[in-house]
Amino acid sequence: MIEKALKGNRNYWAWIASLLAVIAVGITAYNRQHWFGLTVTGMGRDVSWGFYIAQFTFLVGVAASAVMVVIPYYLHNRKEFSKTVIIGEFMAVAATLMCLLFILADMGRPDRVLNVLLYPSPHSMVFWDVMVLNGYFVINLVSGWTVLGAERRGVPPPSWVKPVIYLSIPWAVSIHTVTAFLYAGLPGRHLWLTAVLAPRFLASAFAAGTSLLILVTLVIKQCTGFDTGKEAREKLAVIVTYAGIVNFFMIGTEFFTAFYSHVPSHMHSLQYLFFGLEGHYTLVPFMWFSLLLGLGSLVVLLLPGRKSSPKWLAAACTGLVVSIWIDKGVGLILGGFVPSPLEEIVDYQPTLTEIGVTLGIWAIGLLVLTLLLKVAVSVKSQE
Amino acid sequence: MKKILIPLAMVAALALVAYVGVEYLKLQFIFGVVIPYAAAVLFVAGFLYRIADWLIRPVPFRIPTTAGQEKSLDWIRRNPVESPHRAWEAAARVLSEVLLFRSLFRNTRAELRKDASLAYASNKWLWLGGLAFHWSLLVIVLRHARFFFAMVPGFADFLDHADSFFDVTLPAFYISDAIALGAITFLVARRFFDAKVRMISLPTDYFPLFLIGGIVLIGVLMRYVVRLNVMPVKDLMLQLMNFGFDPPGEIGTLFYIHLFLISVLLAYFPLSKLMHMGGIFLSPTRNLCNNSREKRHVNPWNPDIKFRTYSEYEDDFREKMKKAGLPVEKQ
Amino acid sequence: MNKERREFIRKTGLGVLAGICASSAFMPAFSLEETVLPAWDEKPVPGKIRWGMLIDTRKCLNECSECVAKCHFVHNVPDFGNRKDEVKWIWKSSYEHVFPTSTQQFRTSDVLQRSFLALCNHCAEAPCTRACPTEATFRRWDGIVSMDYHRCIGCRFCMAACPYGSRSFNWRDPREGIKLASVDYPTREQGVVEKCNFCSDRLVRGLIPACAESCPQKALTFGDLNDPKSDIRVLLESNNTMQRKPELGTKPSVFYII
Amino acid sequence: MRINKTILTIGLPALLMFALLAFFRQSGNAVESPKAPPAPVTVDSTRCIAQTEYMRANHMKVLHEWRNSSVREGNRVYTSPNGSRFQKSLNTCLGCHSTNRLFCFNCHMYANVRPKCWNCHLSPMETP
Amino acid sequence: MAKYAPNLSELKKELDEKPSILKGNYSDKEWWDLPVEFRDGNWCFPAKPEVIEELGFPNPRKWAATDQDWKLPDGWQKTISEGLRSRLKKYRSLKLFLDTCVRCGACADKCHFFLGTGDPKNMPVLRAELLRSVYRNDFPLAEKILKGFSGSRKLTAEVIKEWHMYFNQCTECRRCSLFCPFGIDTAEITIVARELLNLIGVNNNWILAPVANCNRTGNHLGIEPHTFVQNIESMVDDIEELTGITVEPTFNRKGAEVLFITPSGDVFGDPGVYTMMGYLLLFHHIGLDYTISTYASEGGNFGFFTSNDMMKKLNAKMYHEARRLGVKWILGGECGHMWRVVHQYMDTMNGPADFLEVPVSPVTGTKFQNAAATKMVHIAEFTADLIHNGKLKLDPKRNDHLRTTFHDSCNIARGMGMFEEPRYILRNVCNTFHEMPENTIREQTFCCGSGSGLNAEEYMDIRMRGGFPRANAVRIVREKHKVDSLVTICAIDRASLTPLMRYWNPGVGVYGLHELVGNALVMDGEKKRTEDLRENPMAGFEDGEDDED
Repeated sequence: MIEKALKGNRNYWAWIASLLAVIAVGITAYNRQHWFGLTVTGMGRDVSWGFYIAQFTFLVGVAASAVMVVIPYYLHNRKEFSKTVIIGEFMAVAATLMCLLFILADMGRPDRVLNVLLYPSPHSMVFWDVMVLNGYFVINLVSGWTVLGAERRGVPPPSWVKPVIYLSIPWAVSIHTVTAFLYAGLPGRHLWLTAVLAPRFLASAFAAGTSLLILVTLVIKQCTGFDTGKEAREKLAVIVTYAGIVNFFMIGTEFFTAFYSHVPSHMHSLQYLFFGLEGHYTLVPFMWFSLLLGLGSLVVLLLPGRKSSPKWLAAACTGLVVSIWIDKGVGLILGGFVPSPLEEIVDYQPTLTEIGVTLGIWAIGLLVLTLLLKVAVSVKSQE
Repeated sequence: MKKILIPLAMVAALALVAYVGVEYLKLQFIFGVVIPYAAAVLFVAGFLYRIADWLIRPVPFRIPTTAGQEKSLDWIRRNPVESPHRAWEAAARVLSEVLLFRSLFRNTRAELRKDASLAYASNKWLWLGGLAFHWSLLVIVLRHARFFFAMVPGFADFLDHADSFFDVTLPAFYISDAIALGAITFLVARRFFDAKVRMISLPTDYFPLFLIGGIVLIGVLMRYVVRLNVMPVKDLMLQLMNFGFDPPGEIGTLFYIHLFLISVLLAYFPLSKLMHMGGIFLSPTRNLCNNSREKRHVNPWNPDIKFRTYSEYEDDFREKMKKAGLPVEKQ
Repeated sequence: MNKERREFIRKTGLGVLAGICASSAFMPAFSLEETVLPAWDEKPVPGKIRWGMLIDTRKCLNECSECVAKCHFVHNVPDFGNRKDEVKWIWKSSYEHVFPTSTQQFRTSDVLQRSFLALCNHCAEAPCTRACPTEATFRRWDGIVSMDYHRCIGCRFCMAACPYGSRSFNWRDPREGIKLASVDYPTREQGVVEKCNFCSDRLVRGLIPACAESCPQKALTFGDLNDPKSDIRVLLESNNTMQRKPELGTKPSVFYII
Repeated sequence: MRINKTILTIGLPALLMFALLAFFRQSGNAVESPKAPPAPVTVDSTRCIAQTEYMRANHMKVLHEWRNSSVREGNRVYTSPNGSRFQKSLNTCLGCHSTNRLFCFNCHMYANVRPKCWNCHLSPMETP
Repeated sequence: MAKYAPNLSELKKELDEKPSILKGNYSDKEWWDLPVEFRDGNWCFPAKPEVIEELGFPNPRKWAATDQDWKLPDGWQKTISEGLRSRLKKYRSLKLFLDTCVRCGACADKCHFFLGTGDPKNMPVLRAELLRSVYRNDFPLAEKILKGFSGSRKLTAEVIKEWHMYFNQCTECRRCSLFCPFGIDTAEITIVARELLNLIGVNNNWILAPVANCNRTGNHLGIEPHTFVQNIESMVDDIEELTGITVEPTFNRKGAEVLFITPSGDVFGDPGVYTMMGYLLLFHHIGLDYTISTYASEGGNFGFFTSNDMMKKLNAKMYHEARRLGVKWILGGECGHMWRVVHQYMDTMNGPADFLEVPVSPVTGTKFQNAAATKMVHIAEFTADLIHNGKLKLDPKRNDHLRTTFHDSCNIARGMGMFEEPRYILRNVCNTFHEMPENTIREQTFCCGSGSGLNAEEYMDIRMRGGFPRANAVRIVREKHKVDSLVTICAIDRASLTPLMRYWNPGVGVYGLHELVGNALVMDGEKKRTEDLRENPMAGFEDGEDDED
């Protein structure tokens, strides 16, 4: 079936070629990092995680959002999602792959990655995260591919697929919960040490991931003429709206807890992110931009009729994705490290190498997504 | 079952031969020097003979299997690899077969379903398994260069490095070992569990699989479990590369079994289906251009055939032709 | 034979050899230490001993950093001269940085001016060992939170988990940052996390940690917290001491007299 | 024409073969066929933890096991079958073997095996 | 049909219920232990003694495959083994294909006969093994030592029966070759096996009778020159009746620009004649200076299914006639194996055709460089070029009464590589065209089940089974898109798909591509067209009919 990804028009190949070029840049950058060590990144003793882990956190959310189409289609038999569901699943596959690659890129000794399996440590959340992410990757790839294969040859999918698909629903929740637990279980990091982190992750995932899904369907429609259906998109937009509202509500509660209790260590990270601390203001404009953009996008989605206009929908979804990418990716990770446990403030800035690797991984993810979706669209639009 | 057990027993017996020969009869010189030389000679000579034997046979006709649009009208997009028109396109086609197993990539599995209907499932497992098997074996062979050369060639060194990327065991774990063992298991299991392939399989199909499997397994044992001193092994290999005849040093018996099985494989190679390694380059349905209407292809033994000429035909039917108003040559 | 062999090596591997020699150029001339039998000759009983340290900050001289220098020399801790790539096992810092949650208003100026030693606390409930996905960092039988550099995958989860900033990562090849090397302890590889090991390498030879030994003021007391008669326990019971961030429940093994 | 082809088809590979042979012979002449390194004379093997033969094949296994048991379990003392006791440390080995600076490298270069030990641990090369 | 084929429900039941290794049921026997059973419907009648004699072939006699004794000539084993030995010397392909098979099984479920019969020996690899097992026993020395290990066996009369059975259940369609990682082409092996069988008088009347006819009268059907002309002239009358246009084909005319050769099935058989009418209309429409020969009146070549020599002998007439008539180039009609021969063999066997010119379309001026050596152009290339250059007046609405799909004939697909031209033409002459499922078209197309001289009435059982995969694909588009017309560019397809469709998919008609072209052509001076060439009413043109009445 993958041979369908090897047939395409000029634009398709130009897109693939440009992705490959970016991947080549990424590989070059990674090679540098592998050779000289992580010193070539902006990370350091105080901010020891950066861009990579931020992307990872964001993308787990994108992956998890596949349930927002799987639940209505398979659990509630809503036929309008019939064309969207495979796109959601394949997006989850690509996003999970990127997550794994970002973890790998962030590792000091990727050659020892198998140690995670050789010395399984159930007390470590990383171990569980590796388990659930790999599992989610396999579940979505296998179920999506099998259902598509059956559709290609015009037969009903094999009976074992249904349970696997049902399994993917709690599994999706688990990947983001476990990812939240990575952070929420650390004693010295006040921004992360909050029970609301996992639900907040889920809400932001269903807002940003589903927005991205809407955007992908719009791009597919634009590029291939394959339309997953306006109705499905509008339903998804409703999910985005409510998830977005819940997300911002939970951010608000974080503010309340920190500032009403007025415990200094609880306030510091939020102060650093939103107001600047001791002369450090690097992230302040980004965080406000994120907040306003997110709220603005929600307003657009809430205004009557805007959802049904593809342009407004695309704009609002893009706004939410960017907003949550800043808030949950960059802000959340860096905010956890600043100030440091010794109450020191060290600013972080990604280096070119780091950005190169990041772009490379995104390009790999997009390449995989493109290939998978090419197959899916070819099958779905066959005579 | 018998056709699986016999080759398995044969491989076991071969291993036993080497074991007894080295462990009890102390034939280190025979197994370490004489047999490897003999096997190498048989392999090289046999391989060349088989290739030459194919090459001297003519290719009377241009019979490529065309799997894509031929070159015809200018505005029709042709498929240069699947229906090659120039020599380099045909070369690309052959290379795509050799390196990527292009034809197997197309593989499907026919399903006869209820109510007499057929469906064709995409089925790339054989392609993937075959690719994994062949490529991992190639990598394994190439990185053995460290035993054969005093100065290890750069690419072999690089392969060795890349292959042992994962920091898992001491001595370093080779990815290709795991892939090769997995692929061999898959290929054997497939022959056993797929009803169709089980029927077509012969002992000659299982034998090389078991033989190669045995070689890899013993190699893995030597590296990770039993652990041999590799110094005398390298001595021996360098000596073999230099056509020396000194007796080998102290090496564990396992190594002699490994070497003997490889010798058997080398000697068996030219006599068997393993020659597909050479044959794939020569396949006339893949390595010929599809341009037989544009360029004349010569058959060296083109027979002279007497056909029924027009005049013979007219002689037979002249009256009828005239009646029908057809022009005739002779009245 | 041997000569032949060397000849061969010279011909074939000169480049590789040259590389190895170059990397060893920073190594001073010395002879390897004699093999010494360890201070204990049986497999230790887990939980019997819990090593701890008491730092009498009153004795600590502001201008002195003997302990830091000694520790970092003995353990080949690199120094790259920048904060980003910094690796440190023990260091001196101000009160509000070492005890950020214990800063109280109107501290004596003496305390505010004093510098405080910080090092790995070898917590009894260490968050770092909980976070490690490969058990590359683990709590030993004697209470030392140890690093297995051979197993560390460099995920830096322990660094995020440590509330004391005691862990350092080898952002680059540490050998480049070692000016004077010690033979008592190996260097590390790029890409792994390291930290104070309570001189487990010295303990095995019956020596006390390098920092404690090197302190001219004898401000550092090292001993078994499980032994009620040990010096450290006697001091702990006769002095008012504190631990860093006790509210986190990590139960540090390093105590301070303020 | 056909004969030519036949000659070509057999002759070319044969020529290639000959060239290959010649090449290997030549490269063989350039370097004398090296032998496995002899046991370093300076080592008193009776004091070593095991027989030379065993150590040649299994030193990595021994070191690996020593490392694990000493670092992780605190089991620091190795008692050899003849009752001698050693500290489980690379230094124990190097205490004797550092007299030959090429002790590790002789074989490791010969077999083209490059473990990562020396990235951190001292090698005999790094002794005076 | 009833006598030689099971009825459909029985066959369907058998496919559904009978265990077969195709469905994953393991066989408890090795393939060489499976018996060969001849019964009604699975064997072709052997050639009549007089046909054999006329051709000068060995061992003329009366016999049947169901006989116990096949009356093989004395020393037949030697004939076979020497025949094989000499062919191994002549064909690298044969030697290589016998040597390199690794029995990977990629080809196993690609053969239409295997899919239709479930008979393990119809897996291409086993079909080749039938010969290979004997080859291994007789030839390479080492394998002889390892006998029993390599699946070798003796050449016995049972083996000959097996060969006859299974090399006549191969239509040389090359679908297996497409999937083979070494490009092993079972067709090459079948060709040689059939040659060998012919050497000892084991043969097929449906192949040899046309061969004899073709040699004598110039065409397979044995139509003598005057009848040939009469047939075409009756088509000319039909065309005049339908369209009001008088087309004027010429015969054996010297000095014409183009010699047109098409399979004789187009002149004689239904529905081929409608395709012929299409050609005639087309040539008239563009005013082509062409002639038809009664001597080279056959495009097809059943010699291809007999022996290499016979193929050359029958094919030689084309160039011979072209030279005699002094034409500039040859135009070939729609046919499958004819084009395999013309494309891959003709120039090698009977070339070089120096006396002809590189074909140039007199209408568009397009030079057919791809036929620069053979000087023979495929009608689909020719017509596609005309349409592309806007030289035809077409009204695709005239084919609105047909919902079409296209069947790639195996020889055109895998032995020539022509996929786009016929589709281009089809899209221009009709409005509804739906492709069959992807693994059944283009290079992966399925044979009609009756190619390579197996179109015999008495072979109906095997033909209907062999055609099952093709019919199944048609059924899918029929159910999905209400397709009712199967368009093809092969004369054997037109003859064989018709009963196949009647059997599996009643209501689906079989059409030649140029029949649809003929329907769609808007001719100068034509009368109002209300019926297609088959005199079936066109959809949407009924009103006009009323007006006229």
